[in-house]
Amino acid sequence: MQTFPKKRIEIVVEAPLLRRITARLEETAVTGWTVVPVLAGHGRHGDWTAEGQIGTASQMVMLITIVDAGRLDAVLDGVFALVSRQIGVVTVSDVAVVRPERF
Amino acid sequence: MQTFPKKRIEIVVEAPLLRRITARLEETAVTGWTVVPVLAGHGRHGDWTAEGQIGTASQMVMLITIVDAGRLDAVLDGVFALVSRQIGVVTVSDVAVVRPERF
Amino acid sequence: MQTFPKKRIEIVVEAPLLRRITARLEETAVTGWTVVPVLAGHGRHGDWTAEGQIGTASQMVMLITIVDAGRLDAVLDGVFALVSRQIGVVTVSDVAVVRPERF
Amino acid sequence: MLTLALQNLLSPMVLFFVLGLAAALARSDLTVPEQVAKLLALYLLMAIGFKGGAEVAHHGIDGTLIATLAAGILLSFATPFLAYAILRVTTRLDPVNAAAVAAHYGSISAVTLVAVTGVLTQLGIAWDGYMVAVAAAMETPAIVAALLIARRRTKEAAPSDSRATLLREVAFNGSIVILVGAFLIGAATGTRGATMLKPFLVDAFPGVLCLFLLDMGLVAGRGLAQGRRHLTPAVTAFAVVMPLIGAALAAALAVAIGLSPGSTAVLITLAASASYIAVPAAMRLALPQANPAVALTLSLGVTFPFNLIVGIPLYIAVAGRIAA
Amino acid sequence: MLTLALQNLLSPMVLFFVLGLAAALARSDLTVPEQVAKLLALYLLMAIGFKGGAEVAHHGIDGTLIATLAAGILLSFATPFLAYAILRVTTRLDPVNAAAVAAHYGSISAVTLVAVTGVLTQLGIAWDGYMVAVAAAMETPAIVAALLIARRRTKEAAPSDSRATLLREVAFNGSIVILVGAFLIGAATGTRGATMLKPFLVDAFPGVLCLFLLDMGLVAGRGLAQGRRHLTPAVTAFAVVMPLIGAALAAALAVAIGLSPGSTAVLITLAASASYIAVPAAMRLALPQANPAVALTLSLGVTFPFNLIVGIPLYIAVAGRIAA
Amino acid sequence: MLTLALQNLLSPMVLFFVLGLAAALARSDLTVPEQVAKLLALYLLMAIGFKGGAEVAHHGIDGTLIATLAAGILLSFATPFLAYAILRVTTRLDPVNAAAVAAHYGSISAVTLVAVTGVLTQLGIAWDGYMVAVAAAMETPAIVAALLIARRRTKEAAPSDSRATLLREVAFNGSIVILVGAFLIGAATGTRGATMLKPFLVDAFPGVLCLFLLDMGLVAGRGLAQGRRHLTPAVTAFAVVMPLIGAALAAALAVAIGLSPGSTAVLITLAASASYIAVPAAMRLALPQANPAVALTLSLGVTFPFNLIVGIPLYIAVAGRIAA
Ligand SMILES: Nc1ncnc2c1ncn2[C@@H]1O[C@H](COP(=O)(O)O)[C@@H](O)[C@H]1O
Ligand SMILES: Nc1ncnc2c1ncn2[C@@H]1O[C@H](COP(=O)(O)O)[C@@H](O)[C@H]1O
Ligand SMILES: Nc1ncnc2c1ncn2[C@@H]1O[C@H](COP(=O)(O)O)[C@@H](O)[C@H]1O
Ligand code: NA
Ligand code: NA
Ligand code: NA
Repeated sequence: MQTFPKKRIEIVVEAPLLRRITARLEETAVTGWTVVPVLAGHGRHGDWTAEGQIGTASQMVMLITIVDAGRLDAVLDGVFALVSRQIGVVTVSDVAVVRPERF
Repeated sequence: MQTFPKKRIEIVVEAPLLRRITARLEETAVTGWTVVPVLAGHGRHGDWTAEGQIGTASQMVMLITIVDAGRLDAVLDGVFALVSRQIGVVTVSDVAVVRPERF
Repeated sequence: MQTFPKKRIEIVVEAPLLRRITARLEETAVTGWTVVPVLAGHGRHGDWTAEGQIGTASQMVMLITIVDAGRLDAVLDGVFALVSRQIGVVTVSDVAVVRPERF
Repeated sequence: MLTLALQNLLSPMVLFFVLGLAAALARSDLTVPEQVAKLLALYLLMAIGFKGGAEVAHHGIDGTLIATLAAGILLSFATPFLAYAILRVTTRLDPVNAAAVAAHYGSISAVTLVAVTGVLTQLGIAWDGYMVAVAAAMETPAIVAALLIARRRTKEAAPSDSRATLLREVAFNGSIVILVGAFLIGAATGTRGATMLKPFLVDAFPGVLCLFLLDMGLVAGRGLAQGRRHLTPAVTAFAVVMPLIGAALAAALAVAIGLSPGSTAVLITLAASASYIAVPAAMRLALPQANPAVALTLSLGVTFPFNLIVGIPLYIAVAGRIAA
Repeated sequence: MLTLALQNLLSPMVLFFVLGLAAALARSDLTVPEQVAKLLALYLLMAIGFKGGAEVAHHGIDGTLIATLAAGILLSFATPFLAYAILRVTTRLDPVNAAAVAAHYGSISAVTLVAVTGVLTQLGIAWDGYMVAVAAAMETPAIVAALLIARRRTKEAAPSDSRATLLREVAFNGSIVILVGAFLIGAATGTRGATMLKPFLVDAFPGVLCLFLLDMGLVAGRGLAQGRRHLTPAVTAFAVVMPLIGAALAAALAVAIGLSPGSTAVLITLAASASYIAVPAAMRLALPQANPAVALTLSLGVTFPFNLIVGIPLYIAVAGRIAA
Repeated sequence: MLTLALQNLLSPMVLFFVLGLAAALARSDLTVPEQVAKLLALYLLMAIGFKGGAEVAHHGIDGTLIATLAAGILLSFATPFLAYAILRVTTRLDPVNAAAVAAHYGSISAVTLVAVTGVLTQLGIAWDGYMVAVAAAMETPAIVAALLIARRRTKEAAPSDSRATLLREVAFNGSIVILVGAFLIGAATGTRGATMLKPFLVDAFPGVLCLFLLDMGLVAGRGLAQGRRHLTPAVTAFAVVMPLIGAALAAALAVAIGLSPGSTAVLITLAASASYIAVPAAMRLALPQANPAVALTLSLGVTFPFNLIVGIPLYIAVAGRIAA
């Protein structure tokens, strides 16, 4: 099956920021994303866990978006304008897709 | 530590279809997979969120399976026969594993 | 936007083992990780699902950690010392990050 | 009847639904977590099934049961053909989407069933416990009808698996299993069981229903915000008129059978309701080309609020007049 | 008063909190799942809002409502300036972190509100239903104050979006919407609604509160274990003294208004409480440079246990003496 | 006794379990969400612990407590050796798997404890509140025994961490902490606390138990479907005979101590039950080479249904005859 190269951006970010990130992605004409829950984590700010939390302040989510390489920089710029001062991690990796016109 | 190249297939698909996909994977002799919950998403069909949903129709899940490169095409063919008309996204990426005989 | 190569380790492991794995990661000076819930899976030990489970024994979680390539072997050694006799899967892939000093 | 309507409007149940709707439209971050929503639905179906069964254990079953079951199955199977015809004539929905929507309106909404029994209990109007079994029987025939329609009207290739598998899945879907299972348990354990479970299943029911309707309001509100673009005037009119047509058909059958006022109200409400648990999932498998947002926006965004706020008091009032 | 303190200490609510605290510090794997915790919070806010509204429907609103609302808003807006000044003088917190902490202490903790009403109900002391509305009104002004402080004292660039969006989000945050919404529904449905929902919302309340406080104990305990390093003596002292200052200000205002003993106790407790749902989330957006662990460790790890164990019985005793 | 068995068979609790079992075997998609299942378990343990404590506060503790605790610990520690011997002689399980299974049968099942108290309450048979503490004390000794067996019989390298860490984790595992914690709180708050929490913890108990047993049925059914291949005749026989052996030993000890009929029934049930929360998790760490599906299929798929449907009425009937 023929596949085509795209970029997969994985963003782990504080839950209260999610709406702003997706709004920014939409502005950057990203065609889609998927949000995955996160149970717990560890980083420079220490350990945290979602267990028992009633608010969203100390919770994180993981957003995954597949984008065309040509749009990668624009997307990263948009995302970093938001997350640079927040708690979170952004990684980019190579993936292949079957229906390239979708991204 | 010596590692060996494999393929990682990530499928975001509607929850009602999951059983059929795993059945198909089993037919294709895939050795294993992992299903991760999805909270929300955005795509050509608009936004959706799992929050407050009592049914599974408007819910999605993410399935991850590590397969040998030699079996990639067979697996993708089997999966696409199912998901091509459904809502969802399939990506493939390179990974390395330590115990290659398992996949 | 300039990016720098790192390694992404993805570990699917039994929930009761999680504390020991994160303790080991901390010993190996890993700077952070993220734990994602897992709904269900299939492998050599058969099918399992988190649904309806009241204990953690038959539950799995997915841990993702971004590390510097230079530390990959040390981390894998530490992790495999723990998981080799447990149920689970470990994969490694290449990713790019924007703030390399964090990992 | 005006009093009934007003009293319904000012019932905590309707108001919590409206609160949810308003919160969603105001883009509040209020949410009912997914697993909690599933717990609430599970509880309500268990409670209503059990209550129906216990009622049957108490009063027995009379001859009307078979007739009512037949009427329910007929309504469920026939309505989609009518709905399909109306949709094709009055709206621009293509055959596949029209068939999918028709399946939703032929089948029933367990949540609307829960709501009508909540109102009946509040008003002190009795209904026959076996109506729970009738509700379960009405879930599937509409799907069969829609598949027949889709096969005739569309040249689409067969879906990913056999009809048989699909219908088996629908027949054993979680909401039917808990509803029918709890009904049978209620019937088997009778008064002894009912006494034991009363504080949990009966006393707490109205409160849990309020919380659940808050959630339904939130989901409906978000669905409306998302699915607005599907709500053309013709399609929206369908979502209000179709329940009334279903209600009229059910009313006629109920009178013919000679159902009690309470059971008449339940049968009318079932016929007027549109599915959004079992059928949407089945349609994703049977007619994947149909856009799920169309049917869901209509069913949960328009028909459910209409039934909850206007329909149920209307159906109860009508049932009170026409029933034996 | 000693008896009251002892009775409070031996109440199941406090003991379940202590159990959670102890379990977390003993590194037990006891947890309340996230969605369950959110259900418990949703239930408690719904129950207290509804109860307040039903009480208002029963007793009506007198002139003190406006005065109390004004007092609450004033307390919420003024306290952060005071808190900021104290923090800057007595601790080493930088301006941004001090402003963030100040916002937490100006605003209120809905959970502490739930706890104080639980104790009042147990003691049979009545409070005015409209205090629920006062609580809602006290949530946001502190955030405005903190933003003013941060703008003046720090040269930080503007946060990622406009103040208006942020304040709108805070005003419509889930916990306020359910509290105020349930209040309005309680007020609209009055005795009829209250009777219907009593088994769920009233009778089960103390039990759910125990389960919830177990969770709060677990979360507070884990937060303390994690956030220990932020608890310098000066900062810890602030987390105990600031509630008492807020309490004193509220007590003075309550006497001036002429509130009943129960309502006085509620107003004092609100002023003495520190937010950890609405404000923490708002601060992540408005002042992202602030370390969230500092404010949360203080608010949930020190001030909440202090209020629950020592503060609430003290505030009730004081209110009993000073109130009309 | 036949009446008792029949009455048990027709109890809502058993029927909801059977419903879950049947739904799982029919491959229905009915599920209880994971976090909801954890809430139900948390609630039931909290309720039973609290009830036991409140009962102790009411009736005090007599000399039999110490003797019963000793008997429980003895049963828990001794049974694994017996179970291991039987497994090695009658089945083909290797030493490690046999040791792991033996640990499950020595320890107790908190869920079975909940079920037996549910039945006792329904029958109006009193049991001593301190049996809750006995249950907690019986959880861990079996794990120690299994580790001793495994060390002697297998040449496996040491597990990934020290025995001490592991035993500490088991002793502080969530289900023990909530059970013992709620017991202590019940004992400390006595009648006052019990009155306050009655609607939530006592009145709702049977209903929540039904929902929980539905879930247990679903999980057991899915486990059976998955784990069928482990159920050789010899291994299956063990899962039915071993509870009876444990029951017989416990019956003898209960008579020797002079326990009341209710407490005798509880002790017998505990001895006859097999763990599936604490021990499975501990075995994954202590004996990772053991296949977890073997012990879980036996414990939840065979022994639990056996105890629930046949065992508990039998144990209660026997206790009624032999106890003082
Ligand atoms: N190296 C890493 N690998 C994976 N996730 C990370 C890593 N570092 C941080 N995270 C995630 O990002 C969150 C915040 O990180 P930090 O700002 O470093 O505290 C952590 O709690 C983790 O969930
Ligand atoms: N570019 C993308 N990156 C990540 N996930 C996507 C992307 N496009 C679609 N998805 C996911 O797939 C779902 C269905 O996509 P669609 O069929 O385009 O509406 C979305 O709701 C997302 O969860
Ligand atoms: N090839 C695979 N791809 C993705 N996940 C896997 C794979 N094999 C195993 N797993 C995961 O690891 C768990 C245990 O695997 P196993 O030890 O093979 O039974 C499974 O239940 C899956 O969640
Ligand atoms: Na219908
Ligand atoms: Na305050
Ligand atoms: Na045992």
